[in-house]
Amino acid sequence: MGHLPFWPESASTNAGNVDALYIFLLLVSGIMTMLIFTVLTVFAVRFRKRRGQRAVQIEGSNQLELTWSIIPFCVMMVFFIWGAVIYFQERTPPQDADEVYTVAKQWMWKFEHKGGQREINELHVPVGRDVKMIMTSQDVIHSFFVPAFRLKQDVLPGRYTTLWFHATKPGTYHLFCSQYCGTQHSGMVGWVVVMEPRDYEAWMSAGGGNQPLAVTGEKLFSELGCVTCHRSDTQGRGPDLAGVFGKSVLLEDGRTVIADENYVRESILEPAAKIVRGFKPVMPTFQGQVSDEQLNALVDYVKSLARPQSGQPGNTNGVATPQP
Amino acid sequence: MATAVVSDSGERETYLNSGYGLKSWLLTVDHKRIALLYLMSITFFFFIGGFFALLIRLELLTPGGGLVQSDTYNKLFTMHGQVMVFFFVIPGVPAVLGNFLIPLMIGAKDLAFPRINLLSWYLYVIGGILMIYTILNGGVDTGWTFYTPLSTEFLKTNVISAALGVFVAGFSSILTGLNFIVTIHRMRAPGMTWNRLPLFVWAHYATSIIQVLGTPVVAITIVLVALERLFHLGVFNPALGGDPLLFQHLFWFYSHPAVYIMILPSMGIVSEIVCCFSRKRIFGYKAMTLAVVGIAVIGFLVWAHHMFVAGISLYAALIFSLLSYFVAVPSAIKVFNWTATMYKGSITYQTPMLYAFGFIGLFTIGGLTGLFLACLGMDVHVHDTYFVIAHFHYIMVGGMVMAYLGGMHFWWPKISGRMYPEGWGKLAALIVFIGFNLTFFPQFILGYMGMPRRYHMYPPEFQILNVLSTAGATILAVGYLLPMIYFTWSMRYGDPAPSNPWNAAGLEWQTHSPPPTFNFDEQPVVTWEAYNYDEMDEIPEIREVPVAN
Amino acid sequence: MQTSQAAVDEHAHENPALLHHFATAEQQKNAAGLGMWLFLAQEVMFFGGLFCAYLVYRYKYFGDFGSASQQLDIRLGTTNTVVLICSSLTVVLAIRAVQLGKRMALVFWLLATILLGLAFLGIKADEYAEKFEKHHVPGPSFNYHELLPGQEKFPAAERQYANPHHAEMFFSLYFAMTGMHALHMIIGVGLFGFLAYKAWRGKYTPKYYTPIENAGLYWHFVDIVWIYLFGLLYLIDRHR
Amino acid sequence: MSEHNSASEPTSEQTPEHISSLGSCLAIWVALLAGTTLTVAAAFIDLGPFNTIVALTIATIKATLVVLFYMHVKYTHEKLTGLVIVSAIFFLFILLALSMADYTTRLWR
Repeated sequence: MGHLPFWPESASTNAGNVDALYIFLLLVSGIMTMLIFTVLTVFAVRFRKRRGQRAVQIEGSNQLELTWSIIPFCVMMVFFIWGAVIYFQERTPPQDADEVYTVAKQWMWKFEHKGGQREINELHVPVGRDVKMIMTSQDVIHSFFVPAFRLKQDVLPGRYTTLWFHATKPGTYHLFCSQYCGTQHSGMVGWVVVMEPRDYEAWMSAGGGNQPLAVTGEKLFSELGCVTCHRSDTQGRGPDLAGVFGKSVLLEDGRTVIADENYVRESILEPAAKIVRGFKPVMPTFQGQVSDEQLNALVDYVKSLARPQSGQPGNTNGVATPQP
Repeated sequence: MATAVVSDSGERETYLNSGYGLKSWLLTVDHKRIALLYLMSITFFFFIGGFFALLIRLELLTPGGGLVQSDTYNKLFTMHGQVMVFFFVIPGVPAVLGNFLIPLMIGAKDLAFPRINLLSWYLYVIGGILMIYTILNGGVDTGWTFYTPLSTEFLKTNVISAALGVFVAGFSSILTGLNFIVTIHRMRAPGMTWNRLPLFVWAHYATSIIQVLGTPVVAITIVLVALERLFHLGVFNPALGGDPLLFQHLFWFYSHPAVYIMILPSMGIVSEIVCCFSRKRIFGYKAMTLAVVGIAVIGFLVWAHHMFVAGISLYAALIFSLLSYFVAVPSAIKVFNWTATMYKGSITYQTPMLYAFGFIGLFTIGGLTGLFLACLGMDVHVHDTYFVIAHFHYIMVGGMVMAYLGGMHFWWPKISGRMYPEGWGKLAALIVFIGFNLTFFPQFILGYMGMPRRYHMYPPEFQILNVLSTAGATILAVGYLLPMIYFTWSMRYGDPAPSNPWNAAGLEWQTHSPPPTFNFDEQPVVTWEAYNYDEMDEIPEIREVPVAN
Repeated sequence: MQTSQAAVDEHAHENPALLHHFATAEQQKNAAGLGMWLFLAQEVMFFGGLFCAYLVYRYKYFGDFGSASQQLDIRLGTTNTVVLICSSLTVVLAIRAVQLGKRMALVFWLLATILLGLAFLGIKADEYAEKFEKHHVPGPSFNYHELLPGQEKFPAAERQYANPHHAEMFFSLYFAMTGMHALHMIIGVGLFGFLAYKAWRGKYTPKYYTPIENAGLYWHFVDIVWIYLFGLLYLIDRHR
Repeated sequence: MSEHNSASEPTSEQTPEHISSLGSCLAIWVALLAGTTLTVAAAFIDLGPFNTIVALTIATIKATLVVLFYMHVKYTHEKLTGLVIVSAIFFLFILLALSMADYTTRLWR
C-alpha cells in the first residue's frame, strides 16, 4: 500500500504480509456485516407491523443453525491458519540476521549493535537485510512496536524476547512502547531509521573506535574469571563453550535444551538451574554482579565462539571440542 | 393465558410503597428493592467512569497533552477502566435487571438467598467506597489490568486500596452469581421447565457460572499482588525468580470470561426485546440456550489470546488462537438467530427495539473485529493499540450499554409503574447510536495506523481521528444524560403503566406494575412455552407523552 | 398480599426456620445445600489460583523446591494432618448427633471440633514462629544459607548453590497457601463456636439442621485442601 | 399450599436423610489415617518421579473418601451436587492445564 491517508506506511516484508491478511479480514467481515445489516434492514421494512397481519411463528431450523455455524467456522479456520503462518514467520528469525541488543528501561530504549555502536531511542538499520532484536528490560514490561513493520513484542525483565524484520524502504518510522510502563509511557517513543546499505555502513563507522560487543564480552569473560573454568582443555571445571551456542545441550537430569540467548543468560545468572551432563553445580551466580548490557556482551561473546570464522576474536580455543 | 388481567387501582400495595424511610430500603431483602439500590449505585459509578472518559477524550484532542500531566492522565484511564469494568459493566445487567426480573420471570417470590443478595449489595458498596477512597486519595495508575511488576514494585500510588476494592466487589459478584444459580435451579414455579425459561434467565444462568468459577481466581491473584506489594513475596517479580506472565495468565483466566459476564446478560435482554417487538417466538430456542452455555464454557479456554505478544510459547499461542475461534461460533449463532426471529414478524419500533437493533449491529462489528484479534499474525500488529480499545468498546459500550438501556426502557414500566416518554426515548437512542459510532469507529483506524493505547501524547498525524472521537464522546454523553433525566422525570409525571404495556410474553408481565412485595398475588403455574406470541395480542398503541412537557 | 401474608404466618406455625419465600422446608434445604456446594466450587477456584502458581514454580524450580521443602517440620505437618482428619470425624459425629436428636452430644462434638481446630492453628503458629526464627520468611531478612541439621547429607555443592530466590519462592507460596488455609480454619472455628451456642440453645432438630450440615461441608473442604497442601508442601523429596 | 410445591428438580418427596452409621464414620476415619501414614512413609522411599504421583494419588483417594462419605455425596439423591463438583474440578483442570501448556512448551525451558 502506498501512502493512503488512514493507512500506515509499510516498510518491511512482514508489513506486506500483514496488510494482505488485514485486507482479506476486512473484506470477509465487511461482507458479513453488509449481509447482516442488509437482511436486518430488509426484514425491518418488509415485516413492519401492518394492520390485520399477524406474525407467522417459526420454531427454528436445525439445518440453518448448522449451516451458519459450519460455514463461518470454515472461513474462520482460514483466518486462523493464515494468521498462524504469519505469526510463525514473525517469530522465526533467520540464522544469519544482523543482531541488535536492546535494553528497555523506564522510559527509554537502549540499543547496542554488534559492532559496539550504542544508541538511545533511535535505531539505525540497513534496508534489505534481516535484523534480529534481542531484547530485555531492566525494570517493568515494555513492548517494542514499530507500526511500519507491523511488529510488536513485549520486552520482559529477567529474560530475552526476540523479534526480527527485513526492512524494505528507507525512511524514518515510529517506534513506540506499547505496553503500559508507568508515568512517561507515552514518552517512551523513538525512531527506527532505515538506511540504504551505503549510508548505513557510513553511519556504522562514523562513531569510530567502537569496540565490538563480542570483544567487550571476551574481556568480561576473563575479568569475571569465567575463563578459568570454561576452558577447552579437559581440566576445565565447566563445559567448554566453543561451538555450544545454538546447539542442543544434554543436561544432568536427562533433559536437553537448545543453547539460545536465554539459556546462556540463565546459566550466568542461575548456574544451578540447568547443569550440563557430566559437570557439578559449582559455578557461583553472577546475579547482581553484571548489568544487562554486560550480560548482552557476554552472550554475544559466547555466541561468537560458535562461529569460528567470523566473530572469532582471537581466543585460544580454536577447536570446538565435543561435549563431555 | 393472556387474560390474567390485573386491575391497577391506585391504592394497591406494591414493593415501592410497602415501606418508607431509609431503613426500609437499606435493610430490605426484597430483590426488587435491592435491584433499585444497585441501579442507583451503578448509575453513580457509571457517571464517575464516564466523567473520567470525557476527561480522557478532552485530553486527546491535542497531541501534545496540555490539559493534564502524564501522571494524571494515567490515573484517569486506570480509574476509568477500574470503575467501569468492576463497578459498572460487570455488575450492571445482572445486579439490576437480573436481580429485579429473574424471580419474576420464573414465578418465584424472591431470590433463594435474599439476605445474601443484600450482603452482596453491601459488598459492592464497600468495594465502591474503597474505590472512591482510592480516587480521592490521589488515584491509582496501574491500568485496570494491574500488570506486574509495574503494579507491585514500581508504582507509588494507591494500588492496595484499589486492589482491595476490586477484591471486595469481586465477592459481591460471586454471591450474586451463586444466588442466581440456586434460584434458577430451586425456585422455578410449577410448570416452568428448563425448556420454558426465557432466554434472559438462561443468559443469567450462564453468566453466573462464570461469576462463581472465574471471579475467585482473580480474587486470589489480586490478593497475591497486594501481598507482593506489602511483603515483597516475589511470586510475580522477575528479580526474585517470579514470572510476570503468570500474573497475566491468572488475571486473564478471569478477565477474559469476565467479558462474557458483561455481554451474556445483554444478549438475554436483546432476545426478550426482539421477540416482543417482532411478535415472534425466538428462532431456534434450543440453539440459543446451547449458545449461551457454550459461550460461558468455551470462554474459559481462550484467555491467553490477550498474551500473544507477551512472550508465551508459540505452541500455546497457537492453541489459544484456535480455541478463540470456537467461541465465535455460538456468538455468530446468536446474531443469526435474532435476525431470523424478525423474519415474517410484525415489527414495531419502540425505543427498546431501537436499542436492540443498535446492539445487533454494534455487536456484529465488535464480534467480527474480535476475529482480527484472535488471528495471530494480525494481533501482533493491533495488540495494545486503539484497535483493541475500539473492539472492546463496541462489545461493552455498543453491546452491554445499548442492551442495558434497551432493557431499562423495556422493563421501566414494570420497575417504576410509569411509562417513559417514548419520543424522548427514541431521540436518545438515536443520539447514543450516532455518538457511539463517531466515538469509537475512528479508533479502529487509529489502531491500525499504530496508535498505542494508554498514550497521553501522540504523534500529530493521529490528531484528526482523535478529534472525531472526542466529538463523538460529547454526543454520547448527551445521549446518556437524556434517559437519566427523563426516567427520573417519568417517576413522577409519566403515565401510569398497565401491567403489560407491550403485551409481552413472560411471567413478569402477568403481575402488577410495579409488582407487589412477593411478586405475584397467586402462585403462577406455567403451562406454556416461552415467547408464545401467537397467543398474545398486538402491542397496544401507547399514547405519546408530548415532548415539550 | 393478604393471602401470602397468611401463608407466611401459616408456615411460621409449622416451622419457625422456614423462610417466607420458600414453599416447603425441603425446597429451602435443597437451596441451601446447592448454595453451599456452589460456594465450595468457588473456593476450589480460589485456591486453584494458588495451586496454579505452585505448579508453575515447582515445574520451573523443582530441585530448589525439594530442598526448601526439607526445611518444613514433617512431624508437625503430619500431626496437623491427623488433627484435621480427627476434626472431620468429630464434625461427622456432630451431624449424626443432630440427626438423632441428641442435643448435648451435638454440642460436645462441635466443641471437640473447635478444640481440634484450635490445636491445628496452634501447631501452625508454632511452625510459623520457627520460620521466623530461621529467617525463612520471604522478605528482606530471608536467609537460606544457614542450613540446618539434617542438611549435612547433601553434597556441599548442592547446598551452596541452590538458588535462594527459588527457595524464597517456595516459602512465599508456603505462606500464601497455608496462610489462606489457616484463615479459612479461623473462620470455620468461629462458625462452629456460633453454631455450638445455638445448638446449646436447642435451635437444631432432626428436622432442621441445615447450618450444621453446611458448616460441616465447609470444614471438610478445608480438610481436603490441607490434604493436598500437606502432600505438595511437606512431602517433596523427603527420601533424599 | 400443597400445589405450592416447586417444579424445580424432581425432588423425591421428603427423602429420609441418610444417617451415617457409627461404624462407617470410624472406618473412613481409620482409612484416612492409614492414608496419611502411607503417604508419609512413601515420601521417604525413592521412587523417582513416582514420588509426586504417589503423593497426589493418595491425597486424591483421601479427598474422594471425604467427599463421598463425610460430605454425604454418596448418599445424596441430588445429581446436581455431582455436577457442581465435576465442573469445579473441570475448570480447575482447565486453569492448570492450559497455563502449563504455555510453560512446558516454551523453547527456552
